[in-house]
Amino acid sequence: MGAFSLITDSERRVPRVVVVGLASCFGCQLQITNAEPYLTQILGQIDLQYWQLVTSEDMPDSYDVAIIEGAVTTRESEETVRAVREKAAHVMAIGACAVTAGVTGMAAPGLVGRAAEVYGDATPDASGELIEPRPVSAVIDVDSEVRCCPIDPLDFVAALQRALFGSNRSPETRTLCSDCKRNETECFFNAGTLCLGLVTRAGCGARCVNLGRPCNGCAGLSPDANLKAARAACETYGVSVSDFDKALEMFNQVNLMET
Amino acid sequence: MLYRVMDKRELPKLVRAFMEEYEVVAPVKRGGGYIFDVIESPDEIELGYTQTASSPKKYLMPPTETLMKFDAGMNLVEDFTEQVTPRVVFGVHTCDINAMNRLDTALIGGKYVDPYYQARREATIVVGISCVPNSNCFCHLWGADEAQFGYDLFLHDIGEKYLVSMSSVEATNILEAACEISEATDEDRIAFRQATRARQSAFNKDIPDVQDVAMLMDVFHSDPFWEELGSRCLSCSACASVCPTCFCFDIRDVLAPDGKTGERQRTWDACTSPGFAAVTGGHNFRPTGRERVRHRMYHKLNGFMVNHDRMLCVGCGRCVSACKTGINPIEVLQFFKRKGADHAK
Amino acid sequence: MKASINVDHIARIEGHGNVHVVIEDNEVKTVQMEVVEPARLFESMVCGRSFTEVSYISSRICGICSASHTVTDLLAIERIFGVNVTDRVNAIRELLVYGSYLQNHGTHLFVLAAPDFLGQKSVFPVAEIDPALFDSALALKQLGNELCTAVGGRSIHPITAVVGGFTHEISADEYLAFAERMEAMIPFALATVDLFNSFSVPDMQSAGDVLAMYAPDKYAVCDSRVAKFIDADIAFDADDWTDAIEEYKVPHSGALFARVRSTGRPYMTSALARINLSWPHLCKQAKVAAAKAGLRPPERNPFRNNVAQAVELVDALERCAILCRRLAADEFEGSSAPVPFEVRAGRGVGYTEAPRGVVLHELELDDAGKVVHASIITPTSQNVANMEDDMRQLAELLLAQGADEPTIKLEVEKLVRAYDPCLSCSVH
Amino acid sequence: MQSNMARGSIQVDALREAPHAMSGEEMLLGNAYRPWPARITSMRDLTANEKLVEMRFIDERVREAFVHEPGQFLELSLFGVGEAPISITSSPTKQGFVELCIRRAGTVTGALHSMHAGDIVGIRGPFGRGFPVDKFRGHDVLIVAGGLGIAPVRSLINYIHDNRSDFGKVTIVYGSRTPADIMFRDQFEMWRHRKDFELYLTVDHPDDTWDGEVGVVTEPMKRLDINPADTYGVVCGPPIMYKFVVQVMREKNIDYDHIYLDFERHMKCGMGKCGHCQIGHQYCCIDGPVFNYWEAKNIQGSM
Ligand SMILES: Cc1cc2nc3c(=O)[nH]c(=O)nc-3n(C[C@H](O)[C@H](O)[C@H](O)COP(=O)(O)OP(=O)(O)OC[C@H]3O[C@@H](n4cnc5c(N)ncnc54)[C@H](O)[C@@H]3O)c2cc1C
Ligand code: SF4
Ligand code: SF4
Ligand code: SF4
Repeated sequence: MGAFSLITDSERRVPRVVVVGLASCFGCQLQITNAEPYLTQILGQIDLQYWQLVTSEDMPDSYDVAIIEGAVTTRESEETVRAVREKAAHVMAIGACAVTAGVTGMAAPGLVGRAAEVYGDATPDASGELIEPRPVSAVIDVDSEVRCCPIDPLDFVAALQRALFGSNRSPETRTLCSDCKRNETECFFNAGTLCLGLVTRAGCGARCVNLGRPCNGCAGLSPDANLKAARAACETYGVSVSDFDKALEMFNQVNLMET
Repeated sequence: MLYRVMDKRELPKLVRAFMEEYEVVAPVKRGGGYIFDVIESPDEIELGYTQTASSPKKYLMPPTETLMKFDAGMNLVEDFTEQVTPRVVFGVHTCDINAMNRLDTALIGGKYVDPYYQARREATIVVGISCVPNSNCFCHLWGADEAQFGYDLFLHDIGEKYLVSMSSVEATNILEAACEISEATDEDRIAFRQATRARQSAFNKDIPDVQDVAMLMDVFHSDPFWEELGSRCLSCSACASVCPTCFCFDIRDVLAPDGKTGERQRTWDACTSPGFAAVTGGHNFRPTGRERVRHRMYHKLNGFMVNHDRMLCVGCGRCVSACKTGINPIEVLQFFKRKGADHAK
Repeated sequence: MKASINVDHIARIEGHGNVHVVIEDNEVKTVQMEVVEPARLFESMVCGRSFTEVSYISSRICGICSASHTVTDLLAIERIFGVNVTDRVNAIRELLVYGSYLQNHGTHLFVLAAPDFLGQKSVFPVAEIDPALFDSALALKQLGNELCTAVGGRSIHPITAVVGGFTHEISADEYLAFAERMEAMIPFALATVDLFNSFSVPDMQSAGDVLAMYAPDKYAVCDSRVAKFIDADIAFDADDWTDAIEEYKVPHSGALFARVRSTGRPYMTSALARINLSWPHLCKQAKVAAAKAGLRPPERNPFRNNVAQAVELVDALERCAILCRRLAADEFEGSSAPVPFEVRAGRGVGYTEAPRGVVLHELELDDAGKVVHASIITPTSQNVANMEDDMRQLAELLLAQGADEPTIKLEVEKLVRAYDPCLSCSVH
Repeated sequence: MQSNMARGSIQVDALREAPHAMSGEEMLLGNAYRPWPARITSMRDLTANEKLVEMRFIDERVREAFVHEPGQFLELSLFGVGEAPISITSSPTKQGFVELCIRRAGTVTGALHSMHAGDIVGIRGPFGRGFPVDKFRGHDVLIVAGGLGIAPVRSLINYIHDNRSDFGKVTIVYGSRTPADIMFRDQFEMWRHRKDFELYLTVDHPDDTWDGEVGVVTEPMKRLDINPADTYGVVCGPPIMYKFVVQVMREKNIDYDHIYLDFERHMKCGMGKCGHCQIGHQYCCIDGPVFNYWEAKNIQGSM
């Protein structure tokens, strides 16, 4: 039950939190700091012990909640997350990279050739031992996640509170089109434009579609995503099925390789 | 019912009179389609609309609303008052009026009254407008092409004029104060009759009329058809978002960022959401598209009927446009029509 | 003295890097900025992707200069397609890039750099020590985020910026509201210049060259194609960047290093570089503030980059306020909706000044608009070589002054932070 | 329905000393989404995972108006965490207190397990249609429960116990996974020696301490000698149990509508609005959770 046991502790100590960054753009960590109006309130509820991006405190030996940003892309980071799992009561993956391997995961197919393309014959030692990018959940059990690229600061606040206090709110199992229909925006497919809302997990409120841009699937495939039906829908609306498959790779490459 | 006649050119006066006291919501153009939205001037209203993307349901049960506020530390309810906006929903078709009546049955009827829905419904004046069906409409099959009740004013288009049926004192008072209205003449009545017949004959004849669909839903409950239909479902719930009679919801607690207080909210949910019928421990009573789509159709075309003697579907055709994979009641009707044909052979 | 100074995962910078300084017999032997950020291989990732996706993908190189990467990519693609965007689109793009300056400089100065000078490990204790400063700093950062959200649709990784224009634009009233908030924020930005100017820093001069965007008549950040090395006195078009810049690999860094091709010297690109090149074109209040702080070209003390960023905050606020007012008044020709264009094959280089300096995206597209080749040059990868030189110089300076190991360690860390390095960018 | 131009507001008042002159019934039904505070008066472990929680409404009016039937449930609120439907396990004859038997299954139930006597929870209800005790009166009752299914059924058993002379022969078959999972063991131990309850406890996996029956609940059921014309059957347990138990009851000729089943579904509102608990055309929360087998057979997708 993850960090939930925290508040069941008889001493009810303030949960100790660490933030760990793996391969990423750091945007999701920045989004945490972008919850400006609430920062002090949030900090008041936790004991922030380690966060390389904003403080020079060293990583402690024990903690309760670990927030992980980024995809696992090296043997070294694989070890890092395993070590985190052993210590943390609750592990939270934030952002597409950590949840689905995100854009980082696009490099998974043919990784070796790609590294050679960029670095020539020898990849620098400092890069570590590169492995195919994977989400955190492919290496360790994850207790909660905040989706999207980047995360929404308020989604993060809500997820942190769920980790701290528990919540029986069920995760979204619908895909994005329902959100889009609530906004009453016109469907891109009607204009023959591809949109990944058909198979992407709901929850972001269809932010991109609202701003006139089709969904790129950054929230990741919905647990019951029906790719076959989506491909058929593409055909019905005169949208190329191979474009659909290609577009899905942007945030779901690793997912797709698994299935 | 009381009928009067009003010249169409009087309409802006009526709208303005409403706008003085109410927030007025009406069909307006957006992108390539129409939506119900708050208007600032009568000029924005598009009464010739065929179908809005989604229904005025959102004004009676918002996609997300606060039920109460709480103090999480003390585990107690806090004072909470929500002022309900007095509102006129202008230019509503009969399907949507019938849909509101169905929502009334579900949410106000029975032992428990939903006070949130009730407060909004009571603060809403409904002004209906007659319509001409598009190719996806099939309200006539469920008797939803007439609105017997559930509105305050209804404007029947009879050419240059409206035949107005008036069913509430409040709206009538505003109408009488704002507009010139007169008794209907024989000519008006004939025009009304003709308009009605024109509408009735305009329905898409390719949509099969299967009046015993409710019973058939029971009989064909295990037919492989459901597997086929369900396997197409994207689990998006777009259908439920646009449906004027889908009212299922989720209740969730949302803590304020300080972690001390929060709100209990309700938000639209749908039986086509995969997790809708799942319970702790992982058992899901409707685990695949087959069960979920069948359940939704069953509730629309049978279940509500058994309890309340009318279909929950009002044939507005919105899900026909919204579903990217062609899952809708028309498909079900066509299936039953085919079944009949198969047997005849 | 004999010391081995190691800082693993140096804190309060973006990305993962280790600092190694080895001192033996009172002599600085080794100085290394080890960039251990795992490579994500963006250049190979975008290959085969459609032009509609590249800017969306390359924006993910960096969470803080995502707007710059986006605009840079769009410029490269538009160059290939021969798209001429409207003045209005250019103005909104500039606003987006400046929004990211506010975000970046606000975050860097207060969250990453300031704690060093205030004797804290993070910015959070400042909430109690100096609540007014803390609140204002957050408000400034928030303003940058809100501007990026309003213009780009999201504080990070813009949604609305596409080839040819924008898919969404805010209303005139919203622009005006921003203009007012920008103007109201200027006094705090001015105070920020004073604050950072009041921190004492080692007296040193970087030996490297300086690179920034050049335009004859303005403080250019995204609307010139010319970059200029000040010392080498080379001005070159972005298309010809490989003639001027040489990238090379070192084993201790996942990021490629860079130097001036003709002179072989390392160089710095940053807010300080821009001010060195474009000082005359700073907005009025920014220029006054810079002068008051004694920040005038030539200024080669890398620590002064903090002050330069503060001056740029003033400049960005002034400039954004003007842009917002003009956008609200519809003073720019054309609309913001994407202009039509035809897809064609070709090579193009996009160039902008990211908050941390020169960023270049070189793209080659095929007939279908799919990427065949990509090269991405980020500010930090250009800076690391110079940073290592400066670290050595600083260590030697401190050693000569008889400083102890912890002091050297802290000062070296401060120097690294003054560069505002973004290692996730540098490795991409 | 006609509009009356009400410029309404929706109000939820915190419970102060006395909010205003509302009756207990009005308090419970006026806004049935609103939980009322109750104080936990005692908490006791039944097994490693189940606790018996006794609570008492703070407001006297609510306390008096909250009258339930065996088989009904309530919605338990821990604000911030959420709500969970929980059967009332105490008998209506136990006045002023409500007892719940709660398994630690997720977040709300888990959080409740970490609470203590004196803490406050929110309760709304009671909801649903319980067991038709009036029909059972004067007849034999065969109660079959599995696992946590004992929770609602205990309310019925205790009710019968408190009105023992009103009922005929009462047989209880209760199956658990292991001896350690048996709930209310002390209560059953006491009854084991009583003449007026016939009690069969069985476990799937015995241990060294267990000298009772081993096997599924249908085993002892098969041996029972019952008078079908005069017997009502009651079933509550995990989903898979229903089919087999009903089969045995049918084999013993208990009529379709004399067999009562207690269903569990996903539930949010508890009052037939939210739709989660729909089974075919029925709502588990208002038409059930107790259905007779005839009704259940007539609901598509019930079993
Ligand atoms: C009529 C009825 C009576 C019940 N009686 C008891 C009882 O006496 N004792 C007992 O321990 N349990 C009982 N349950 C089961 C109990 O409701 C669930 O175990 C509980 O809802 C789990 O909530 P949670 O927050 O702890 O679990 P989580 O796994 O954290 O959350 C479960 C999610 O599913 C939703 N949900 C809604 N209804 C249910 C449901 N019935 N089962 C599971 N999830 C549900 C929750 O709201 C939440 O979103 C009963 C259920 C019903 C329907
Ligand atoms: S496909 Fe995209 S645009 Fe169409 S309904 Fe779904 S989310 Fe909306
Ligand atoms: S039926 Fe269609 S619209 Fe409804 S959930 Fe399934 S795919 Fe979506
Ligand atoms: S089921 Fe479809 S046609 Fe029927 S009322 Fe709902 S949206 Fe309209």
